[in-house]
Amino acid sequence: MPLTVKKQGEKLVASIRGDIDHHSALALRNAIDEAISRFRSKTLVLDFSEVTFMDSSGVGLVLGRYRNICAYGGELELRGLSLRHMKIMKLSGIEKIAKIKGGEENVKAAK
Amino acid sequence: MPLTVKKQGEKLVASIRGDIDHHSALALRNAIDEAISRFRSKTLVLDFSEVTFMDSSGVGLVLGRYRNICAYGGELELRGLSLRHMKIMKLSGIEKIAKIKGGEENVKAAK
Amino acid sequence: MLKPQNEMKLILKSHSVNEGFARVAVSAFAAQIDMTLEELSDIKTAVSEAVTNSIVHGYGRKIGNIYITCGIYDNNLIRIKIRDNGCGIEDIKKAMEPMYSSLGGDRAGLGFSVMECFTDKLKVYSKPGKGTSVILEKRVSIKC
Amino acid sequence: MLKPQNEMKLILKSHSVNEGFARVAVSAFAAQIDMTLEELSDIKTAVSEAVTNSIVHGYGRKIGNIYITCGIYDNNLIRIKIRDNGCGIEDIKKAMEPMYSSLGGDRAGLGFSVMECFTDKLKVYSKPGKGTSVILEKRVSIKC
Ligand SMILES: Nc1ncnc2c1ncn2[C@@H]1O[C@H](COP(=O)(O)OP(=O)(O)O)[C@@H](O)[C@H]1O
Ligand SMILES: Nc1ncnc2c1ncn2[C@@H]1O[C@H](COP(=O)(O)OP(=O)(O)O)[C@@H](O)[C@H]1O
Repeated sequence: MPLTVKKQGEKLVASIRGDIDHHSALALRNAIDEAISRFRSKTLVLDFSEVTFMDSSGVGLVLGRYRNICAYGGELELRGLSLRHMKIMKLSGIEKIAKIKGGEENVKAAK
Repeated sequence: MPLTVKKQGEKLVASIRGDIDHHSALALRNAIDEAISRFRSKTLVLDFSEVTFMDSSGVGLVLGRYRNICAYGGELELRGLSLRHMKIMKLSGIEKIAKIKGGEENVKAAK
Repeated sequence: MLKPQNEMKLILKSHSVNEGFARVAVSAFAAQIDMTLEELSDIKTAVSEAVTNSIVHGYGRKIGNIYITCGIYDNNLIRIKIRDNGCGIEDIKKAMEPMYSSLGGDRAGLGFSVMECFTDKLKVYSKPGKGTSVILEKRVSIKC
Repeated sequence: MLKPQNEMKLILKSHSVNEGFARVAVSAFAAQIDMTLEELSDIKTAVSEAVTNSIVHGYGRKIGNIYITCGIYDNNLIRIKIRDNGCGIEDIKKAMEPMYSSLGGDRAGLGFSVMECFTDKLKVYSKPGKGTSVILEKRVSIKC
């Protein structure tokens, strides 16, 4: 599974690797949701620094996890988004609901 | 041009980079032949260590250069062939006419 | 439209595993033009959206064929057509609105927005019950 | 032959620049099966030979279509068909002899030898004036 999940203090950090498309998103969704209900952290961090490709299925993945963590009264934070992936995320206005940190250093995603 | 040519003592060393197929072989052939008639070295060395793909067009390229250098009374040496590229070369019995040196260290060519 | 300098056609099944293959194949073909990595990623992303739509919306639970044509034209123009014989779109204008999706779940409704964002021209033809064609055009710069 | 689990068809023009594209496309599709890098290179090499033959011998100075079908079957069998509507082969047996080439220049006459060397099965069908089909089969191992 191209996903690593670990607790970092109070935060649950899910680091995604490889391509995010509709095909890969299903397994990612299931694994992240499973971790959310197991750890019940206040904050879910999704780390995109190892993501090599992402289309709008990545936005759906994030919005779905946001709805899920909201049910627990939690918060969402996005890390390691490349400029290109940021541009796609912003089409959904996600910056209004999630904290977004750094990320321009993601060189894998061809900017 | 994915080719570097330089004199190394008495030898003319032509280092090939990238994919060798029928499409790329034409430009490689012209460039190597041009160097052969310019430098008129006794020994032509073809270095394959930066070759990422090769099919039988690579064998044709070598045989053609062998015929060409023979006209000058010269010799042919092959360097940096991966095991896979060696296997293709050997289908032509090239080892009977050219000196072949090392090459197992070429990891780019997926063995 | 003039004759392309080079053109390829690709037919694949609407298995979701082919989404990755479709974008790799199209970008490997388009890469004949010496464009920037960023432009190549734009093409990959737009193709991924269109192919995913044929799989998810066009065919849904059925498996059908997806027809992709990619042509390279003068002045670095790349033109890609993605066609399915799926369910088609009733109201194209509504379908193309940002954040509109006819499916719940994790569809963000941004497929068409992404296609528009990363290409120079987007055309959508569709007939309910017949299928959908998406045409993407992008003029790339010569890499420096 | 049973139905493939997944299959793609590719149509391309016999421009030599498409040799690289053809092998990348086929190997990207075949890579759905989790094989070794070496097996993937075997497939690339064999496809490159067959496509080059259609370009160089089948069509020569003309530009025609090359039709590639790649299917993935049970038990990790990959089957690739490369077809052209080119000049065809008069004597297939002679054509398949190692080091035989009907062209001078830099053709080594090893295309069919390489295809045989890197696949498990090679079949050639041809009709002079009609065209040639080459079928390559390879059973790959699951990568460990
Ligand atoms: N190929 C297609 N076949 C049928 N309907 C489609 C197709 N492509 C798009 N649609 C319709 O257009 C809507 C919007 O598409 P899009 O912007 O890509 O968002 P999403 O895929 O997230 O739903 C889809 O929800 C669907 O109703
Ligand atoms: N697709 C084809 N159409 C017509 N002739 C072909 C085709 N493929 C192979 N041949 C014939 O078979 C011969 C041997 O092919 P091959 O072993 O690949 O060697 P080479 O391509 O180096 O000539 C060719 O020289 C040609 O005469």
